[in-house]
Amino acid sequence: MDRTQRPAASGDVVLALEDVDKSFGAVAALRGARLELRAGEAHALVGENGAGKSTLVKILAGVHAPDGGRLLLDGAPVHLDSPAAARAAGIAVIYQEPTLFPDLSVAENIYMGRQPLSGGRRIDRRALAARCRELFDRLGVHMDPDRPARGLSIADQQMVEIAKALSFDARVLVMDEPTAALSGVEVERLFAVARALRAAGAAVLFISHRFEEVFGLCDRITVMRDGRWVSTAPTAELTVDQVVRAMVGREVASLFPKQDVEAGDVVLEVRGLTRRGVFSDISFDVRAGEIVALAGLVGAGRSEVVRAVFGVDGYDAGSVRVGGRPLKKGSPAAAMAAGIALVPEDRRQQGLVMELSVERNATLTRRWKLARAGLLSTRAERATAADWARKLQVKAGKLADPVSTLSGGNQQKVVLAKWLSTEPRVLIVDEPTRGIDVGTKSEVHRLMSRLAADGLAVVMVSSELPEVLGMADRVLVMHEGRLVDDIPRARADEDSVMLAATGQGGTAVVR
Amino acid sequence: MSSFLTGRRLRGGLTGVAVAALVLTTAACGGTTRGEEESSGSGTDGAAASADPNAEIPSGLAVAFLPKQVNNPYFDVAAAGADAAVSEIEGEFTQTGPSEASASSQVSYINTLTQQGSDVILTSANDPNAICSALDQARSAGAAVVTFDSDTSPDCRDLFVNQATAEGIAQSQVDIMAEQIGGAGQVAILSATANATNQNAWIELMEQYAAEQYPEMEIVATVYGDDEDEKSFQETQGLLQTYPELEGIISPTTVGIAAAARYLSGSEYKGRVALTGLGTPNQLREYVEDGTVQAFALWNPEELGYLAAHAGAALAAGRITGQEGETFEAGELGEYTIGADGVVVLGEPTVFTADNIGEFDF
Amino acid sequence: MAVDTTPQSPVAGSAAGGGRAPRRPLTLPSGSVITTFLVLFLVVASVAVEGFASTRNAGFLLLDVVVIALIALPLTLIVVTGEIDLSVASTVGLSSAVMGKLWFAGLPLETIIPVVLVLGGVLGAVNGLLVTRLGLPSLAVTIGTLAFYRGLAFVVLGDQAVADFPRAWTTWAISGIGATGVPVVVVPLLVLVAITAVALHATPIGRSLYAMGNSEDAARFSGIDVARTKFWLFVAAGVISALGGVYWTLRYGSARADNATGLELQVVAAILLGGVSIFGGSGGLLGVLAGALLLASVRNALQLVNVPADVLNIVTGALLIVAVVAPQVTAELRRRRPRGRPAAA
Amino acid sequence: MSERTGSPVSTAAQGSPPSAPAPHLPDVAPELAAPERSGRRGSALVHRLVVVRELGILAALLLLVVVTVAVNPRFLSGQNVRDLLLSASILTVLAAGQTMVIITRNVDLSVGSVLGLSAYASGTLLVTAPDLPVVVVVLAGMAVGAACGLLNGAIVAVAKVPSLVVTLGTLYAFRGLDSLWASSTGRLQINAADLPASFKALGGARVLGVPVLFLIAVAVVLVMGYYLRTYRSGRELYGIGSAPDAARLSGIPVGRRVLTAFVVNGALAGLAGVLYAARFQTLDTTAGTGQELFVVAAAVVGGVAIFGGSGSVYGAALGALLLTTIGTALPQLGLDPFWRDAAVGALIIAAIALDRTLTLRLAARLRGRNVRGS
Repeated sequence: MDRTQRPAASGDVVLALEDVDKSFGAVAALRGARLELRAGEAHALVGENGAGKSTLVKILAGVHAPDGGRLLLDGAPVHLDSPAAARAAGIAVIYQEPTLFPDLSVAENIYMGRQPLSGGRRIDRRALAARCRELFDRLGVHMDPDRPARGLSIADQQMVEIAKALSFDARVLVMDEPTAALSGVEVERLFAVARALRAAGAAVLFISHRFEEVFGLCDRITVMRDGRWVSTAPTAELTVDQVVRAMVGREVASLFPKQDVEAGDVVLEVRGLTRRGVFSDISFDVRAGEIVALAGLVGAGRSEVVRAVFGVDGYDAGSVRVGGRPLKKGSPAAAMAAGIALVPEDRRQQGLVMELSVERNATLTRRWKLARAGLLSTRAERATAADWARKLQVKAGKLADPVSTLSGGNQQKVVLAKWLSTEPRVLIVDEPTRGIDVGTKSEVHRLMSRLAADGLAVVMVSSELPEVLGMADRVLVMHEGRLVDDIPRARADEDSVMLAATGQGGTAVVR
Repeated sequence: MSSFLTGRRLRGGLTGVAVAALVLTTAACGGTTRGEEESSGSGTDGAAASADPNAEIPSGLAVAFLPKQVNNPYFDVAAAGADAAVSEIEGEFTQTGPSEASASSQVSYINTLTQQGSDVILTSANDPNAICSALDQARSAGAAVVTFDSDTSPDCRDLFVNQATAEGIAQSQVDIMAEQIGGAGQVAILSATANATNQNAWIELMEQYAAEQYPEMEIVATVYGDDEDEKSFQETQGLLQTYPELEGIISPTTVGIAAAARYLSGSEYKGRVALTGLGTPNQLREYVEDGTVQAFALWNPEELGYLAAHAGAALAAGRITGQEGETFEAGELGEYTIGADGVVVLGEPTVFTADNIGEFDF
Repeated sequence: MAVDTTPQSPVAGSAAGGGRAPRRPLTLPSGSVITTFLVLFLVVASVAVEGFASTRNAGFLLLDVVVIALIALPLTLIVVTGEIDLSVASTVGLSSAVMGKLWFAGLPLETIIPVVLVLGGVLGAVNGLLVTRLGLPSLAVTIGTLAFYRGLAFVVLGDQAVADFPRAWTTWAISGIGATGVPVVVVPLLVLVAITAVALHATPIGRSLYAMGNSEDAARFSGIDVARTKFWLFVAAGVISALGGVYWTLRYGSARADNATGLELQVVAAILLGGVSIFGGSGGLLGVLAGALLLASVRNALQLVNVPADVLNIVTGALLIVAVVAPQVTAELRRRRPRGRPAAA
Repeated sequence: MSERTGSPVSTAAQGSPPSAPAPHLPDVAPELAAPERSGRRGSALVHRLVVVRELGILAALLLLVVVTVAVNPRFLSGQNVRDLLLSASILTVLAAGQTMVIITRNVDLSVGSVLGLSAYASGTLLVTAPDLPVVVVVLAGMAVGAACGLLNGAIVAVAKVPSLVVTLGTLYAFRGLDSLWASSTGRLQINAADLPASFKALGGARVLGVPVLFLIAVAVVLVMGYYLRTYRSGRELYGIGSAPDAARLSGIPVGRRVLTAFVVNGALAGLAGVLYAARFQTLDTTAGTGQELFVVAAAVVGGVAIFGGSGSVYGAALGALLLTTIGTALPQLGLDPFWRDAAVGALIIAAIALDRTLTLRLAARLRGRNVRGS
C-alpha cells in the first residue's frame, strides 16, 4: 500500500452510513441502519443471522443501492451504484465465500480489470506476475501467480481474496466472515494483515460470529438486530454477554449443555478408511449415546471423511460398519437404510434445496416412506413437516414457502428435521452451527445433547474449539488427512487439541 | 439448437431446389416399396365419374398453389404461370406453403387448404407418400389435386403435370455432353441426393442411352452434392482430383450445376472440362457468358405452373376426370392429352446457349 | 397471504440476512399463465378465424401436436433435472430409418416395433452414459448426438424413402374417434401424459427430480442417486422418441432419414413456453402441454388466415423469447415495487 | 444449462498454513510454515495442457491429411488446398465470433440466420448500387450483423434470459425476416450475373496464391486472439464466463461486456455473410441455414469450453479447419458422404470427452501436489 496517499488522519470518519433502508420486495432488510468507520480503526459488525449485516456489506460494496438514507465518504454524500464505483471510492470487500475465477490465473484474479498496462493499453504480463509476487511476499504466501485458481484450497482462495483486497490500497477494508473457513494459524495471519492495514490508517470493518476474534481484533463494535442499528461502543467497554444480549435482545442460556451419558454399544465402526490424496487410514468407533468430535484445521480432511462414511464420496480402501454390518460404499441411499444421517457442512449447497418449500425439504429424505402405493400426497408431506417444525420450533411463515426465505438458524433446523425424521442410529453433523445465530446455536446444542442421551451415536465435525470442547465426549483430531489423536473429554482442552491439529501433538496411537 | 440440421436436410429433401425434382412418370412412383402394390386399383372415387368436356368452368374457383417450399425462385416462376392461368379463368389464386421443404409441414398446409375449402390444389410433393393421406382428405372434401414437378403416388392425386419425360431429359443431357466432348471420354455425374428417385431414374437412363449411342463415352462416377452448394462444390473438386482425365460433368440439378460452374470458372479446369445439366438461366448466365458452360437444359417452369393450373380448373369444372385419353385446353399452350396414370407431359426441355439465354429471365 | 413485515418475522429477517433478493423462479408459476393464455387464444381464434373451430380442424391440429407432446413428456422430466436432450428428433429420424430398413428387409411390424424401441433405449443410454459417467454437459453431448444419430439415419437409409406400410396401420395412425375428429392416438398419448404427470407431481421420484434440478449437491446429500436417475431419464427419452419415430413413420406412411428434422426445437419451445425453467428445478407438465397446444394453435390459426410462413417463423421465435423474457420482467418489476406494500407470499 | 456452479473453486483441496512471513507481518511460528506447494509447475502444467489440446487438433488434422493423401495424392495439390482454405474461411470467421460469446458462458445460435440476412442485404445493396466500393459493402454487411447481435445481446444482457433460448428464437425470427424481405421485394434469388464484377473478384482473389477470403479469416482470428489475451476487456470476458457472480462482484460491467461480445459476434457473422456472397455469388433466403451446428462444433472441437471461461480463438479456428477438411476428405477417401454428419457428431463428443479428461487430470495434478497425507 502506498501509505503516504491517505488523506484521512487517524480517527477521522472515513465512511458513514446514515439511516439506510433497503427492502427486497416486501421484505425489509435494513431499516435505518447506521455505521461509522474511522481511519485507523478495526470495527466489528455483529448481529444474528438476518440482522442485515450482509445486506449492509453489499451496499458498501456497491452491489445493492440503498432505498433511503445516505452514504458519506469523507463527509461528502456518495452514490455507490456499482462494485466498480465502490472500488473507485477505496472500498475493498472480502466476501464470506471466495469469489474467484477458476479458469484464470491467480495473478489475473487479483488484478482483474486493473492489470498493469504497457503501450497501447496492452496487458503487461511480466509486470502483472511481478506485482503479484511482490504482494505475496508481503503476505508471506507462496503461490505461483500463473497457476489457475481452480484447485486452490478454500484457505488459499481466501488468501487470494485478501491479496486482492490489499492490492487496492483500500481505505476501507470490509471482511464479511472471512474466518469461517480458516483455521487458527490462518486467522492469525489474516489479523496480522488487518492490523498492519489499520496501523497504516485504513478502516477495517470486520464481521464475525466468533467473539474471541471480535474482541481480539476490534476497537469498536456495532451491533445490529432485525435490520436496525442497536449500538456502537468501544470494545474495551463491552463484555461478551453484553454484546450477545444486544444482538439477541434477550438473555441466552449457557452455550454448551452436553450432559454426560453412559456410552452404549459401538454403532459405527470405521476401519482403515483411505481416499488417496485426501485422507488415509482413518479408523474410529462411535458408541450409542456418545458425541465424538472430529477436530482439525480446515483442509485436514474431516468433512471428506464423513462424506466418505455417508457414501457421497467413494473411498479407495477400508471399511465402514454400522451395528456390525458392513456398509456398501459410495451409496448415500445404503447409508440411510443402515441408519446414518449426515447434516452437511454447506447448508445452502448441500443441506437444502433452497428453491423448494420447507415441507418438501423436510420430507425429501422420507419421500418413499410417506408414499402410499408409490404416490405421494402433499398432505402427508405437510403433516410430517408440520410435526417436525413443531418439535424443533422452526419459525417459518408458511411451510409451502421456499426454504430460502428462512433465517440461517431455521434453515439448519429444517436440515435437522429432514435427517432426524429418518430415525437414524448415527447422526453425523458437519459444522452444525456455522453461520447461525447465538440463540439457535444453543438450541442446536441442546438438541444434540438430548439426541445423544436418547441413544444416538453422534459424530460432530466442528472448527469451533469451544463447541468441540463443550459438546464432545471424545475429540478425534485430524492433521493432513490422518487421524493423529483421540482425546477423551477429561483431557481435552484448547492446547491439546490445537497441538494435535497442527501436527505438534505427541503421536498418540489411535485405537 | 435445434434446428441445427433442419435447413440442411430440408434442402436435401428439396431435391432440385429448382428443378429437378422431376419425376418419374410411370416407372417408379416414388418411394421404395417392398412387395406387391397393395394399393393398386384402389383408385379414386371421382375417377370413375364421367367427364363432360363442355362443362363451364365456374368463376371464382379457389386455386391454391403449394410448392415444396416458399421463397424458392423456381417455384415462384411456376406460381406466376399458375397465377396467369387462374386469372384467365377468373378464379382466386393463393400461394401458400412451408418455409422448409419437409413433407410433414406440407401436410399441415394441405390440411389448412382442406379446411379452407380450396377447389383446386396444385402441389409439388416433398415426399411421394407422406402427403398422400392429407391429399386424400382434401379430395374427399371436394378439392381437385394436381401435382406438378414432383409427383405423389398416382392414387392420391387426380393428375400429374410432368415437366418432361425422364427419357427426354436423359437423352438431351447426354446429347449435349456428347456434342461438346466429341462423343468420347470420361464423364462424371454430379447428382442431388443419393437416392432422389427422379435423379436416379435419369442417371440410369443416361447410362443406358450413352452406352447405346456413344460407346466411347464412359460414365466413371456419380457423386452427390445433396443439393447443397458447398457440398456440390466440394464434390466437384473431389471429382477432378480423383479423375485427372475427366472430360465432362453432367449435373441434372440446379444447385449442382451452379456450384460446379462456379468451381470450374475459378479453376484451371475452366474450358477444359465440359459442364452441362439442368439449370436456370439466371444462375448460369454468368458462366455461359464466360465460357465455362456452353449449353444446358431446362423446361420453362412458368409454363409448368400455367399448365398445372389449367389442368386443375378443367378437373374442378368436370371437363376431365383424369382418365387416360381425355383432352383439355390449356389456354395459350393449346390442347393436352392425359397419358397413362394420369400424367400430362409439358414437352421437351429447352436447351439454353449463349445465343438464346438472353431471352429468359427465371 | 401477506408476509408479515414486523421485525419478528423470520421471513423478513432471513432474506435480508442472505443479503440478496429472494430469488423468484425464472418462469411462470406452474404453467397456469400459459394455460389461461391458451384458453383465451382458443376462444378468440374460434370466433375470429373462419374454419378454426371445427372437428376436422381440431383433428388436424391434434395430429400435429401428438409427436411434439409425446416427446415433450420425457424431455420435460430431463429439463426439470437441469439437463437437456437435443438429440430426440434425430432419434426419431434414426428410428424411422431403421424401421424402414427392417420393413424393406421383410420383417413384420410386430417384430420391428419392439426392436426400434430397444434401439431408442440404447441411443438414450449412450447420451445418459456420456452425461452421468463422464460428467459431460448434456447440452454439448446431445448436440453431438444430434448430428451423430441423424448421420447414422442417413447411413442406414440414405435418401431413400420406404413407404408401403400396411394400410391398416397407417390408417389407424390418422383416424379419428368416431365423428369427433379427435385422433385415436390421443387416447394412448393421454395415458402416457397421465402416467408422466403423476410420476412428476405425485411420486417420490418426481420430488427427487425437482430436488436435483435445483441443487444436485443437496439431492445427493439427501440420498438421491442423481446419476442413475438421470441415466434412466435419458433412456426413457430415447425409447419415447423411438416410439415417436414409429408413429411418425406410420402417420406419414413414409420412413425417411430426414423425418422430424428440427423437431427438437419445437419440443424445447413448447417446454419453455410451458413455464419450465431451462435451468431446471421448476415447471410442470400441464404448462408444457398447454405450450405445445398453443404453439400449434397459433400456427394453425395463422395458416388459416393465410399468413405467410416467414411471418409464422417470426411469430414462433418471438413467442419463445417473450415466454422467457416476460417472467423475468415481471419478477424484476415485482422486485422494484416500493417497499412496505405487502406482496403475495 | 445443466451445470450450476456453486463455489467456483473446488473445495476438496486441503490447506496448510502459508509460510515465510514477510518482515512487517507478525511472525508465525516457524515450524508451522509449510514449504511451497503450488509451485511454478502449476502454470507449466496448464500451459502444457492447453498446448496439448491445440496440438491434438493439429495432430488429428495432420493424420486426416496424411491418410487422405495416401489414398489420393492429388489431395494436396495447390488447387485443392486453396479450395479447402476458401471453404474454411467463412466457418473460421463465424467460429472466431462464436468463441467470444461462448467464453462468456453464452451461445449464439442465430449466426446462420444472421449470415443469411447479411448476405442477402449486401447482395441487395450491390444490385441496387453496383458501383459501391467493396469496403462499403463489407461495412454494411457487418452493420446488419451487428444490429442483429445488438438485439440478441440486449435481450440477454438486459432481460437476463438464457442466450440459448433467446438466440433459438432469433434464429427463427432473423430467418423469417430474411425471407419476408426477399418475398416482399420479389427478389428471391440474387445470381452471379446480378453482382458487379469488382465484388465477385473478391471471392476468387488471391495474394501470393493464398485466397484473400482466407487471409481475411486469418486476420480476424489473429486480431481476436490477440485482443482476448492482451486487453483488459478481453480478460474480463473470460472472467465473466468463468464465474459470472464473481465477475459482477469484481466490478466487471458484465452486461456491457456480454452485449459487446454479441455485437462483435453479430458483426463477424455479418462479415461472414458478405464473404459468403462474394464466394458463392448465388444468394437466396436459405444462405447459411444450419451453420450454427458447425460453428458451435468448430469451437467445441477446438477446445472452447461450452460453459465458458476457457478456450482460444486459435483452437476454434483449428476446429473449423478440421471440420472443413473432414467434409472435403470423406468423398476423396471414397467414404459414403452420409458418414459426414455422423463423423461431425462423433468428433464433437470425442472433443468434449477429451477436454473433460484433461481438465480432471489437471485438477487432480494441481490438487495432488498439495496433499502430503497419503
